[in-house]
Amino acid sequence: MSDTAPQPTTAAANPPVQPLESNLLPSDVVRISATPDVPQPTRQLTKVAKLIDVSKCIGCKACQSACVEWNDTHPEIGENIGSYENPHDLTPDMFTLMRFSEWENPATNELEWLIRKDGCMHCEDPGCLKACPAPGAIVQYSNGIVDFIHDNCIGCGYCVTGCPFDIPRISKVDHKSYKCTLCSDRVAVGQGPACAKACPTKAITFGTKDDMTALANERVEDLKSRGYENAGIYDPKGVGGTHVFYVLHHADKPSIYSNLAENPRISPIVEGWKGVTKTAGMAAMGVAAAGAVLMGLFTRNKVEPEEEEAAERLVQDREGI
Amino acid sequence: MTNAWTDIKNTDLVIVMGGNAAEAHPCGFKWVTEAKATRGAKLIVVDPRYTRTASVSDYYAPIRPGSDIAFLMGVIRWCIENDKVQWEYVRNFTNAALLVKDGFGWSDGLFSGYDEEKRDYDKADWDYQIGDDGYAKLDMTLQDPRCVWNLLKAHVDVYTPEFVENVCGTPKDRYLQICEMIGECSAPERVMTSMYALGWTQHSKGAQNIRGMAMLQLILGNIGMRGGGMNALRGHSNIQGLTDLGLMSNLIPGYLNIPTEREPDWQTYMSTREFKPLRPGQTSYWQNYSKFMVSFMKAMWGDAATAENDWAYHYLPKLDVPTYDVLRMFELMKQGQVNLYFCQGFNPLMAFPNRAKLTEALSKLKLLVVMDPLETETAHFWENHGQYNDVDSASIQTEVLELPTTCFAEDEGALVNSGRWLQWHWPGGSPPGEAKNDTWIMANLFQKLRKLYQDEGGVFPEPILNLSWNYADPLDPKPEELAKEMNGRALRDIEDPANPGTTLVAAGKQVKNFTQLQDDGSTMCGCWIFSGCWNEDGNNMARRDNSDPGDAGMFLNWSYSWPVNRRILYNRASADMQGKPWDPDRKLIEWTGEKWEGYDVPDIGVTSKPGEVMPFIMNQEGTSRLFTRGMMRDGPFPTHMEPFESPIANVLNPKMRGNPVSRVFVDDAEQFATSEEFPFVATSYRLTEHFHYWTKHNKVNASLQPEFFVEISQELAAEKGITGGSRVRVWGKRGQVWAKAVVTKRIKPMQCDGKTVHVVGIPLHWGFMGAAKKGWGPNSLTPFVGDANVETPEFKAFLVNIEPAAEEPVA
Amino acid sequence: MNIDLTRRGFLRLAGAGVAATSLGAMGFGEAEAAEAAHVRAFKLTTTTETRNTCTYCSVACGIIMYSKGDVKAGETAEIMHIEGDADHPTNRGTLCPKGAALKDFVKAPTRLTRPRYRAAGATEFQDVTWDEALDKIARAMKDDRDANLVQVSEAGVPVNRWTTTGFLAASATTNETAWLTYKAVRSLGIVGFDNQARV
Amino acid sequence: MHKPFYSDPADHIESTAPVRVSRYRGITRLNHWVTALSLIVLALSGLAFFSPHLYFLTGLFGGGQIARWLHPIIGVVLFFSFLLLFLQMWRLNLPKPEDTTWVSRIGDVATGHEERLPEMGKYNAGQKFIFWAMSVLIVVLIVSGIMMWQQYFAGLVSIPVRRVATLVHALAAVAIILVFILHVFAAFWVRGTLRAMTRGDVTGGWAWRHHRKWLREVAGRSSKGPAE
Repeated sequence: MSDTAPQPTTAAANPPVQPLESNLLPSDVVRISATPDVPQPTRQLTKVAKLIDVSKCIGCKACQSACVEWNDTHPEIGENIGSYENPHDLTPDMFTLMRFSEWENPATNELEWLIRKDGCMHCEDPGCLKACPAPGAIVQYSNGIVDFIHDNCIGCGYCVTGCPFDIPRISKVDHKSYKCTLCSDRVAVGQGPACAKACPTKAITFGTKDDMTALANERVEDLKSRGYENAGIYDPKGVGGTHVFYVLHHADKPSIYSNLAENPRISPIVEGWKGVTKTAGMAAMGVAAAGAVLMGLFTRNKVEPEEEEAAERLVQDREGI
Repeated sequence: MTNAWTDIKNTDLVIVMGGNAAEAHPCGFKWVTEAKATRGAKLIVVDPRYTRTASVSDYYAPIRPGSDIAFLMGVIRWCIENDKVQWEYVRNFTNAALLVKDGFGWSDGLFSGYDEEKRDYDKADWDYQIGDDGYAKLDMTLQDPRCVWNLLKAHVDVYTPEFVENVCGTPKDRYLQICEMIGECSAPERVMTSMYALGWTQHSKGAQNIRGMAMLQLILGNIGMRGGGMNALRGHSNIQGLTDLGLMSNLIPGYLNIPTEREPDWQTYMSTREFKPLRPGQTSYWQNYSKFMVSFMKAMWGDAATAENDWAYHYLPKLDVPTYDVLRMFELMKQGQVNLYFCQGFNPLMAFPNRAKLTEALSKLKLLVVMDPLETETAHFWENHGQYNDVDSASIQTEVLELPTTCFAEDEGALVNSGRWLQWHWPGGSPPGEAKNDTWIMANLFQKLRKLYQDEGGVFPEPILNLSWNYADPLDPKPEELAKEMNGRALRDIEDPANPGTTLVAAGKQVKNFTQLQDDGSTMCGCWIFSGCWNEDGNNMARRDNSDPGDAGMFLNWSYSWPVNRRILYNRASADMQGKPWDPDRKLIEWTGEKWEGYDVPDIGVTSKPGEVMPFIMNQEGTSRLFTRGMMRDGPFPTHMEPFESPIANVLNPKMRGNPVSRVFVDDAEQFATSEEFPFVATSYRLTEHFHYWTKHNKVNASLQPEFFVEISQELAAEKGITGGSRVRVWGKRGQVWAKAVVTKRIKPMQCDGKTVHVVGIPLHWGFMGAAKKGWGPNSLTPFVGDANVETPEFKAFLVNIEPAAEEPVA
Repeated sequence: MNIDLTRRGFLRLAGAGVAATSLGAMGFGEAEAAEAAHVRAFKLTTTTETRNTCTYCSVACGIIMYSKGDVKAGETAEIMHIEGDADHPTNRGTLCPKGAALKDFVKAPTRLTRPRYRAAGATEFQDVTWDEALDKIARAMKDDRDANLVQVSEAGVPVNRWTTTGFLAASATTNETAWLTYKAVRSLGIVGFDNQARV
Repeated sequence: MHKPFYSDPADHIESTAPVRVSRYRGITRLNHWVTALSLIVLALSGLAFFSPHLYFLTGLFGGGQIARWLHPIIGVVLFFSFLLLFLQMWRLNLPKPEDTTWVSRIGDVATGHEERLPEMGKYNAGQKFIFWAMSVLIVVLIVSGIMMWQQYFAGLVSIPVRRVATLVHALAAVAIILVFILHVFAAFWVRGTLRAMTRGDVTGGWAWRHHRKWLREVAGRSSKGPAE
């Protein structure tokens, strides 16, 4: 066994300009929002992943810039609110965002400036997809990419409630939900995402999930050798692992990285809503409707002629008084 | 840079001090992260602020702006004291052993020969003792008290760790930890690289900051090494090329000099440029000066430059002052002594210090011509933009012409990167509207002017009428034609000295490189150091073979590097006295017994024997200089000097203000602030999201950091009642600005000489033109004074005050 | 380890449109049309590539500009995307936040498109032709030089020194521009000559 | 005169042979039908978002985007429309002692043995249940609905709260649909009821059979009303 990980295929190459056919097909989709029985693909694409090595990140925002350029979004020129974080949150025009936190390590008394690239994690078990009511608005490919199909999006915001990482943002302009696509259009023709291509320090790399995991392990070893005892990988099992994952110097404390979720999972409330509530609710409504129809067919509550007469008597009596 | 960006991957230790590589040069900085990831290299950052470079460092220490020399001399002292010296390197490859004249000395912060009236030194004694043989005397045992090494030891003696802590505000334990880390690199197989930029240059003693680190690198034996060197991270994409091509007051392309009026003729001019070797058997490459100079004069004036007329020496302007640098020009402008001014892709209203003075100066011009792809503040200096540019347009009589130029995407040619690579590029877009290439503009303007002189005559028209202009279309010279001119060609057949009777270069052919240049008028060459860039092999700058033998990071077949495609300067010093690499794993070149060979183009005659010819062939000594003789105006060693505006007095000599030999104009001296009035130290810098004043025209970059802000510590914020995101007013002796406050843990107050020193960080980017929110640059506040040697303004350390301000802009 | 040459092997495969099985299985390579998959159509298809270097700092990252139309073929070309050149030894395809947004610099709304003149005391620019602009400058230069050129020093030495006109040269223009500028400026005797290196 | 206890002051005898009793004014009927229509639209659009099997219902509105846009707006319409109904009806829906007896004899209600039930006012306990259930559920739905109204109130509550709101909204929606089914069923099952909300009156027999106390009060008031 060699002492280093195999060379990862990072897909850092120049984009093609000749017509090249896409390799992400409808038939490669494994999950579709609001679509119960998706025919499973005949081929399994190798799982891909974007690794974000927070320890190599210099917070330069090249990823943000490249993302804007590739996806042709138009973020606003905002204002400074006392931080390097701009815009101040993910927006429908900013699919990825450097989040900055100044943390004084109590163990060493050293200041650490923790800079994390926020954006869609491309969960293996995507909460957005689970919550989405619009058939085909969210799909998951067998390589792990979770993509929003805007033609089918209705802008309800259920994906926002479904996401354990607070990622989707609904546009005020076209009322569709936006997030990182992992540059599915680039991946489809053999390119890595625009952010990974741009990242100057290669804090962002893209390749197969296996290669990225091996690379991540190597980085963790390097960090441990530099005194970061709790360095580790953030690939949360609660959502089945993610296709965007982190190397953290302090993997025991994800929340110090601008509130990275400690134990992300699809909220039990969302599970309950999309699970038992939906099933039981549908059943109850069905039974009630059917019962009402049946009872209506077989029984009735009808006024008898003598009751009409009784009423007449009553009225006349009263009037006669 | 002595080395290349790609070479940084070869290092063991990176020290970023006087710069902020991760933010200013992210893609070059990638090689630091690469060295960290693959070699286990470490990164040290020393900076007044905990920067984004510091965020990925292994060790960080704060330093008070403007106190770098004390820190660096302290490290040298520590290395000497702890025997962290690459002795064989120091003894043989530096001038440590050379003996210095008895008259040289240092006391009270000043070197011998200071004249307070002239604000200058008499440097006669700052030189070697010359023996009867005409060579410099030396003592290879380093015992002689007058040898450079012992003078250096004495010079740095004052810079104890306590002194450093007191002056720099760097906690002693942090400073000593850094000394330890640096000291390890004195081992021949360990190498440190220094990456610096304007954090060191923009001081009144910027050049001495850099010398301090260069000396340390020599003591550690890191110059010429793979993964070592002194790496100046140049700012703009072709700032290196513009400097190489001598677009400065006192330069001729290839670092030749414009004569002064004390050099009335060619003979006098050349007499001080013979550069005879100071040690026996050494190579002194500048002895070829005349070949480069004559070839340049032929490139300029062709047949009008002849041996008989001293190559048209009388055409060249002669200087009466050291330079007509930008500070002097704006001073003259303010005095009403400049009528016309051209800004070619330059925005001086934001780039130079003391904006109020700049506006006043520009208002006194008759005509300002701005050639730029963008609407610059300079071109619009007369336009009222409320508080952001509060001028009375009607009272400004300057006429302005704003000429639209193409930008990189629409033009063709080469740029020289920081690692001296000349890289060719091609146009990919059509110019917007009527925008024109700069070459077209310059050619048309010059031809119109030349025609006026032809038609009307005029004062001394010969240099204009005789200027060589052999382009297929005189109104639109092509990049290829110009590049070939810079490379140089034979004007008549040149005989091969090795094979008399045969022709080395035929008339009209491009010279292979500058080794073929002649001083008899048989060659022309616009810029000798670029020679080789476009020879008979074609356009070498356009080469795109990215193979890298030995994984050395040299890429010899990618583009072209000056000189002669060499990638690491002084690479001979990477091998020992026998010609074996100091570190076999870091081989660069090696002596085979007959010649030098390796991954790079040897920086020495390929057959020059090791042990005979020393590596630093551009110096008369053949060695590098720990002691720089009389070549710098402010001393042969760096000595601690305070900024002109400093919170504390110079502890070496409280009467000294700033650099004692910096040029200061009278009006500017009156505008220097004291710490009584302005208690806080300000420093300026650029953010990684931005490129100077350009990217505010770009909505994407503007959105990434939209609004002008200043950074202060939590302690200062508490003291002044300032909260993050609120508006503050920052003012100094020369102006005021309003900004948002970023309150951060990344700036901490420092203790210096018994005082608490607060730093106010002022990023630059904002102005009153473009897409970004309007704001100010730090130059509204900075002092109008430059470095004593090169006049780079002191942007990195000055005094201000700060207070909370009303949220709404003051009308 | 991540800046390595394996990407070049990859490039051959992807660039040639021939997908090796392992790469094809990552979602790379040949397949059906993109629309059906709902993946956005690859926007660089059928654009023209041009190699350039980034105009900003001196790392001089290699870039590729993608345009509609081909300047080399004499067509009008509009740049629609810029990305790092993965073949470049220094940047390996990466770009910083400035370089990554170069397209918006090229297409900035505040790009200048025509010569403009501001008269003394005026509050705005007015359009002029190139000829008008250059004639005015040439005239002003000649008049100023003829009036103010210092031909000899006090000591009688010929000095050919013109100090009443200054020239600030660029920092991002090509060597070729710089050399032509140098020739013109020096032949006139201008000494107030400087560039961005000073600051 | 004391306030009528079992009837609305507007209720009156329209004719005596045969007897027709006015039960709802035109404005009330309009109010009811606006509310009813809103509830139906809400149910249809809401169900479309509730289950993928019913997503096709968005087609009724011209697609998912329009359905998503329309649903909360109709929700507001429903809320205010129902509020008007509520103001008209709440007093007569207050519980009365006889309601307890009525509920305890729910079996007789289901089998139509109304003769075994006490005389009822304008509303029996079942109708009161529907009224109050609707009232509570509509408040729950409007409150939770606003919390999840993406277009205008995206940042109103935190995402965890929004998740709870979503769940509550779904549960309440199911409940209100069940109540709605009961209401509609009852209206059909009890013959002669519908005309109260269409024509506005009921037959004397219907009133005698189902709401005799109400009939007595209305008849009594009619006789002495203008005469006195």
